[in-house]
Amino acid sequence: MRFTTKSLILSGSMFAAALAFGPDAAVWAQDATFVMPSDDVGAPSYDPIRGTKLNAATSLIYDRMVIQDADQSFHGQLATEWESSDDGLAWTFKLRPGVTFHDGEPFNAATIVWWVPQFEGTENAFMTAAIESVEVVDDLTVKFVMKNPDPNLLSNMASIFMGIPSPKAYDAMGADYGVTAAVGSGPFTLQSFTIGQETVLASNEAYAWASDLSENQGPPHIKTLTLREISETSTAFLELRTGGVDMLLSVPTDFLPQLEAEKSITVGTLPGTGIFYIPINTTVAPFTDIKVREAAALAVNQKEILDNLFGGIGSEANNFLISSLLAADVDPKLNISYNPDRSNMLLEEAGWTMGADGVREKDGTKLQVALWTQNGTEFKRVTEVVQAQLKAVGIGADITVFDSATINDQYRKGNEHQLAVRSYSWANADIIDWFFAGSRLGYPNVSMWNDPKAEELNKIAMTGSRTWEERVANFKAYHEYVLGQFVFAPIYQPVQSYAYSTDNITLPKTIRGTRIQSQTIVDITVN
Amino acid sequence: MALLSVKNISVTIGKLNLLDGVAFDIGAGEILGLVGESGSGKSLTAMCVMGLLPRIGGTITEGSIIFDGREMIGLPDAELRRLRGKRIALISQNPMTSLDPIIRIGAQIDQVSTLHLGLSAEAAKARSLDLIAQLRIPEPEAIHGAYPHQLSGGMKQRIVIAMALAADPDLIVADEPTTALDVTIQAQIIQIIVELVRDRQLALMLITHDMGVVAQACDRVVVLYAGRVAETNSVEAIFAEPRHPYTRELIRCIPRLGQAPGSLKGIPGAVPSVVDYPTGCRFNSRCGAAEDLCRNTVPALERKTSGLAACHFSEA
Amino acid sequence: MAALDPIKKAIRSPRGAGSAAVLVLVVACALFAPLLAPYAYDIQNLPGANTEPGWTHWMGTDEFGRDLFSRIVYGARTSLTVAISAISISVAAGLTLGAMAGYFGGPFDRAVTAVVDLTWSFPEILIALILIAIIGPGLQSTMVAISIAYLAQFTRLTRAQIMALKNETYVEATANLGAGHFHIIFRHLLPNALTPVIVAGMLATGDAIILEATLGFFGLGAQPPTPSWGAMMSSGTAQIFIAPWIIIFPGLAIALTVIAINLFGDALIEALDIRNRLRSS
Amino acid sequence: MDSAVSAPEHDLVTITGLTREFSSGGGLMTPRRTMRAVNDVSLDVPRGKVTGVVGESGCGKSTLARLVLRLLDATAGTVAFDGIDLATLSPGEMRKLRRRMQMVFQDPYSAIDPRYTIRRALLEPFQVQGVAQTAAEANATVDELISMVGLSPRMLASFPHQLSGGQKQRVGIARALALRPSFLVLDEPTASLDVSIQAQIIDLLEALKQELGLTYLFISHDLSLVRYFCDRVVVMYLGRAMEILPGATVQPRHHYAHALLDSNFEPDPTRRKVITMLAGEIPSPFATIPGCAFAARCPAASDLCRRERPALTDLGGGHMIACHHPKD
Amino acid sequence: MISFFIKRLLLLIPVFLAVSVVIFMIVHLVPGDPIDNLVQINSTPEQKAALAAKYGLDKPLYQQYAIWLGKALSGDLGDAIILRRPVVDLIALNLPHSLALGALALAFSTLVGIGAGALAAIYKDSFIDRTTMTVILLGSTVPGFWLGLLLIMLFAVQLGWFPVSGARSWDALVLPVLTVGLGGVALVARVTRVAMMETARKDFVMMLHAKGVPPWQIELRHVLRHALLPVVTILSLRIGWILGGAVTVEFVFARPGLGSLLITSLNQRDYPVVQGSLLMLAIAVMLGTLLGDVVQAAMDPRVRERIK
Repeated sequence: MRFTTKSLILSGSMFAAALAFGPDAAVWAQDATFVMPSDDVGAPSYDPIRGTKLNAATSLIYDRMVIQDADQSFHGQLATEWESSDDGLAWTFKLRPGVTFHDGEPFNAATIVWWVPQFEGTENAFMTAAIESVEVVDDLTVKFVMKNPDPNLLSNMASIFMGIPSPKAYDAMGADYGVTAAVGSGPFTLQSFTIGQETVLASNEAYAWASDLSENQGPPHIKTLTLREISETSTAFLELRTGGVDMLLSVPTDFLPQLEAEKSITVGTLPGTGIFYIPINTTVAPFTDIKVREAAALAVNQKEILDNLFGGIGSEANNFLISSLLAADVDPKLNISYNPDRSNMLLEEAGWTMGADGVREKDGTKLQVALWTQNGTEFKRVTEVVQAQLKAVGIGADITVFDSATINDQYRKGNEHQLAVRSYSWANADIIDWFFAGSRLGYPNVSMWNDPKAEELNKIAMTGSRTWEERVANFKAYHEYVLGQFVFAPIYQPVQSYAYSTDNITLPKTIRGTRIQSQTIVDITVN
Repeated sequence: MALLSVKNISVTIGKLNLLDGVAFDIGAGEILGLVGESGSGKSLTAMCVMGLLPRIGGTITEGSIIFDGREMIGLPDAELRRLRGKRIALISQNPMTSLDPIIRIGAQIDQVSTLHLGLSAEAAKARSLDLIAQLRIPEPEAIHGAYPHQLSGGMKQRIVIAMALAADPDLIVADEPTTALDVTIQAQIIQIIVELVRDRQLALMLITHDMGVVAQACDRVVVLYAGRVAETNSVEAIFAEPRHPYTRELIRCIPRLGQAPGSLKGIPGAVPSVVDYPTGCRFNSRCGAAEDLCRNTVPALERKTSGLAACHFSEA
Repeated sequence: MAALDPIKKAIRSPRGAGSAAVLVLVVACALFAPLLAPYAYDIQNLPGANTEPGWTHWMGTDEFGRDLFSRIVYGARTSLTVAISAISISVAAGLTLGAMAGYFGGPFDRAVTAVVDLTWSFPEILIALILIAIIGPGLQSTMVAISIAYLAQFTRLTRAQIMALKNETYVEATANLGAGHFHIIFRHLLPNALTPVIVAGMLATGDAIILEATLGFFGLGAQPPTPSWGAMMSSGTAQIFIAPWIIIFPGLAIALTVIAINLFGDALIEALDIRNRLRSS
Repeated sequence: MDSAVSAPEHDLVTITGLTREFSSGGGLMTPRRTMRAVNDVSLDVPRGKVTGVVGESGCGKSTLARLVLRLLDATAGTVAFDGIDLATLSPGEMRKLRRRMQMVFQDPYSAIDPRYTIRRALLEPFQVQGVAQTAAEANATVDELISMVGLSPRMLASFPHQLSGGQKQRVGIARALALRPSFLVLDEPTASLDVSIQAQIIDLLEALKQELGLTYLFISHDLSLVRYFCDRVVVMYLGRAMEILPGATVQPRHHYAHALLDSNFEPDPTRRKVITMLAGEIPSPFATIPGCAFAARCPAASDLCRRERPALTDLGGGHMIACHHPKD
Repeated sequence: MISFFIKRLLLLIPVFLAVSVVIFMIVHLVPGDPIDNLVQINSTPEQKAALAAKYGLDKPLYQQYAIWLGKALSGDLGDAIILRRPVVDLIALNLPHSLALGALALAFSTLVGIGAGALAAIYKDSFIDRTTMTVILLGSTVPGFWLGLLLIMLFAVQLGWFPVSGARSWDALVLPVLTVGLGGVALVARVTRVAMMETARKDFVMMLHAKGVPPWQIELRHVLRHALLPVVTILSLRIGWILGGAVTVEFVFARPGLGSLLITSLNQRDYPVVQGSLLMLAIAVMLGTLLGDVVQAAMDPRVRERIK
């Protein structure tokens, strides 16, 4: 298999090295405080199985079978090697020996046998939906028997929701699990969790099974790590600036220029995992007309937004997927780019003529549409610029700002929204299914897109692929079709930014992984 | 020599000239009635004598007040404080509001003797209990521990009197001490005040609008009208042969037993307002005998056959 | 006009004159915004975003390159409209409710008093936030929410006024002439209770401006690109270091306006000599 | 004037067993307490005469005044005006009847709405009663009214605060007379005025009575004033009539009436007196007293007085007294 | 006295019931079904109904109310739907922060407000009076979040004296207390000033002067004591204001508290939490007025008389 990795020997040698430097590491032992991404604020629990919202500390408490690097390659964490049968109907994982949970319970094949069925009936069931059953090959080898081929299995296994809890603790605690305590096998143990406020973690001194994405193969250098939740980004920024915290795991792009001006603060970026886009409600006039949809999509000046709102950091989004995904590599003709002339032409063709006030009209109806957005500086900014850009082609837009919890309620009504500015964060092509499948009308299918052809392409992409290559091709086809229907307008693909105080902590030279997670944090040293 | 000598004082508050050349003496042990209708300046005169005029924003623009041989005007605050309560005490108009409602009665009386006589707490209490008893209030001990709202108006006024007596003053200023009380209580309080003052040979400046009270209680009378003294004389002379037409009219306004129906006539017009006092004699607009002289020239307060009067025609 | 006398008197004091001048200025901004603002409030100029205050843009530009001064001038319109309409509704409702409760007394009065006292003890911001959650975001619902949040205050005040006034001799005298409740309430009680309630309403307008700004800070209230001082500050927090003027100027506009309202209100209270009546609730 | 021609021996107002209770408290916090502000008072007000009611604060005289005008409803007893039982009237009928019975209030300072000009205040009675007037009629009416009480029509444009107390009281009287009533209740009309003004007002009231043939119920705490002004005097104490004197010169025989008399110092230094100190003060109106209400303070009180309430009995010639041991 | 407070507590029962009905109803007025937020996107109506049954949302309103109130009285406010833990725990987590901030802000407003108000009243209409009152007015005429940010800029960023945000140490309370407190200072100072000026006009104060009592003694022992009575009333009525009104400040300083719990859960339509925290605030308000009465009674014999 292409992604099979052998890392046992390497990690063993690193373990020895860590032992050798052990006493020194103890001297360096320090505390650190990080701020979680503001999107993570209010995550109610550390229950990866039932939770629908997990925060950045989850990857520190739980190990996963595999983790993914920035180049999308997979690396073993609790699994050391894996392979899939040619027909895609069986996956075999070799498990890392010597791993124990924080409560001392051993990690082995029995754990996996217990773990996979736990997802049934939860919101996260889709993650393991393709797995028919788990068979024990030996104490450290399991075989997943698949219902259907799922080339996406590894990607799912690398998801944050695939952190494996201690079965004993999980069963014992019932509904309290993840709220009052969380037991995993990760580099940190949960000391306290105050929802919406902070999570205090302590170094798991027994930790010796870091992935090969980490240099440090022993316990983390940081002995006590506090992860704070701060919803107001400017407050978080000020905390970093004044040394109240050591690192912001995520920084809104618009803060980057301010942070870069600070001497003792270093800002780093990782490839983005999502895009900003405008879902277009295809069931409400005037967007029932594809020409109007296209015109609206072409009115969005991605470059202007990129350059002026995000200081050129990140990239324009011209389709629905992040550019590191192969399915994003669509026929260039289908990519949606700013084209005001065509936009105006399409609107003329659709019968909307320019009115005196700069808003088009047709049969006495103004081309005045609702543009929804949610609280949060980035959203409001992008929305305001989009409003102005739509106005430039004669589409008047009335903004309504909702709080993020209410807005989903509003989408569910299905017929009140027209345009909205949204973003997602997901490094897999199946996000197209999530947002455009006919089974999820209202929310998350905000575009209310329900088209037989799309459904067919969706089915093929979701369940009809046996290999990764097939899956890429199927999703690309699905993606291209959706693009051509102008059910959304792409805007911007952000990068992930983090910032830290160089006075206080030192990060490894290269940051591995798709985001700042355990593989990087175990390498961070406190100055 | 007079204990208190008020010499031609004029008082302004803001731009208003409220008193104009008020003058009178009070001898030791003498009861002086200061009588007049509302707006005549009675209470203001009391404030001057107490040295409290600045508290209501007033200024004495001329004249002098000599108490026991010392000029009070211009005395430093601390000096004035040693006079107030100790040598000159006040019995105020409204007993209902003259006591601090959240402090026990006893403590309020004790305060005077500890402050001015330097008594210990026990000695002050003993003294207060004694005073309460002298005012014929039953159960002094219980009253000493009571709060003002637990007492009736008449009782409260007796406490105010006790407070006034607490530091053995030489002069008591009683500013309409009974106006706020019921008719039967009014008479009793006047009787008590007069008795105590006479017993102790204290000087009393009794401010009232009630000519009955004046006749009952006072030795000498000062009649004020619109911020000026109209007349001063012994009480007998005031009632027997008033020298000022205002005094005469004022007495005539009181209904008497057996007076013929329809015979009660008021003084025409109203007391002029301080903002438009007439020139000349301030009573001229209401006086039946007024002539041009009265309207143009202020009559001086002059010695008449007996007493002093400010009327161009009073000797007639 | 006799009704204008207290205002004239209030203006004669130095505080009154200064604050009145500021208020006239703010109201002028609101009324003549299109004439006073050098730029349109919604014209973006992204390359010129976050420009420092200078000759072309007296107060600089915001994160969209819009002229901050123009937006503050137009913002006066939003803030004053919301605050004044909300408080007017509130005063009108408070007068009615308070007059009924105070005049007729009885169980109706007890019920009104209980509800009013309880809501009065809750912060206006919480009441407004809950109400907006119920009726949804937007400028109108913000107005309604603010007006309900302040209703308790005016009901209490009116009730206290009416309770005091109904014991006045002239009320009894009018009743003795054969006047009905309607005549007494509308010809005597309400006209006499009006002044303190209106002055309190004026003072509350200042608080309502702050409340509107706070709701704007939470992203409620005026929707973009309509400028509102609170929303401007809310988006300005993100620029606090690179473009502090975006948050400072609207904040100053609020502070100045509210202080002016308070000082003028104080001067008016002194001129009308109604401090005791305002405190009677 | 219609009332002037009526037979003088006929009583204009007849009060029978009039009682009014007020209660306070009665919530969860305080026990409900009831006081009888007016307790079983019977009284006739003869036409064309001045009937005086005298007593100290809390004796119920002001409540009595309001009961007579049905500004308050009686708990028990009746008030008959010109033979009509007021309690039986509908609000509309009562409103009509108010044209014939008016009141002059104690406090002239608050008796006129401060926002009303004198003119407007004088026209309000007509407005309330729905009497339509042309502008010319209205002008004539107010001119006549204001002149009737001895004020200049120039004052019509003034606001109450621009007038002196005496002037305000004159306006109050003019307002009460606007509807041409035959009966006026005067509730301490001079209590807040200076003596020189008091005498003016009494003089005016006397003149108006003659001129318009009015009947007065005059309420006061000043026994000497009442004895001067009134044809009959009722002495009240704690809600009850203690003594009714048929004429001004009749010597009172009730100990309380004597105490009142005693409390009045004559304006004559040669007639100074030593008053008899009454024990205690007026009891709380909430107290329930089994016997004579004045027993606790009365120098002549016996056990009988404390036990049994004396009934109001006629000593002859209409001189009624409620006392077991009348003074000689 | 004790029986009075028992009576007062009894008197609060109907108020409490009325309030609980209002609170219960508010939640049902808010649009948006919590079950919608809870269920999977493609769950069946049966699944929805099961969830509704789990949270008791399928019963008639009055039954829901009775069940809710019954449980609430036994200290069970139910489980948070979104936050998945007992509401009581959430309140227990947030209340101490609210109480700490509230109590300190209250103390700050009271002490500074009374001090400033007294100063202004004693030197009334002077330069001192006008300056003090204007400075204090400034504190109450700026939005709390703005003031908070400015304080952070000055004291946390420029001077580095206090942490920017959080609730992890005592010094993190300083700036929030200042922000919340400054708003209250103006209120207390105004009430104190006016009450002192009014008291100073009372006859008994003139009488004290007439007794020769030194002015400072009059101001502090008599006038100020009287002026505190309305201050106590105002403060006791504003307990809920102080506990819940800090929501903006909690937001800016990223602090936990009852106000932010309420707003967050309101936005998430987490009804049990909304009901629980509102009920808690209402109880605090009622206890506040009760406490105010106790203090009033302790300070004023007339109040003690009235309640006997």
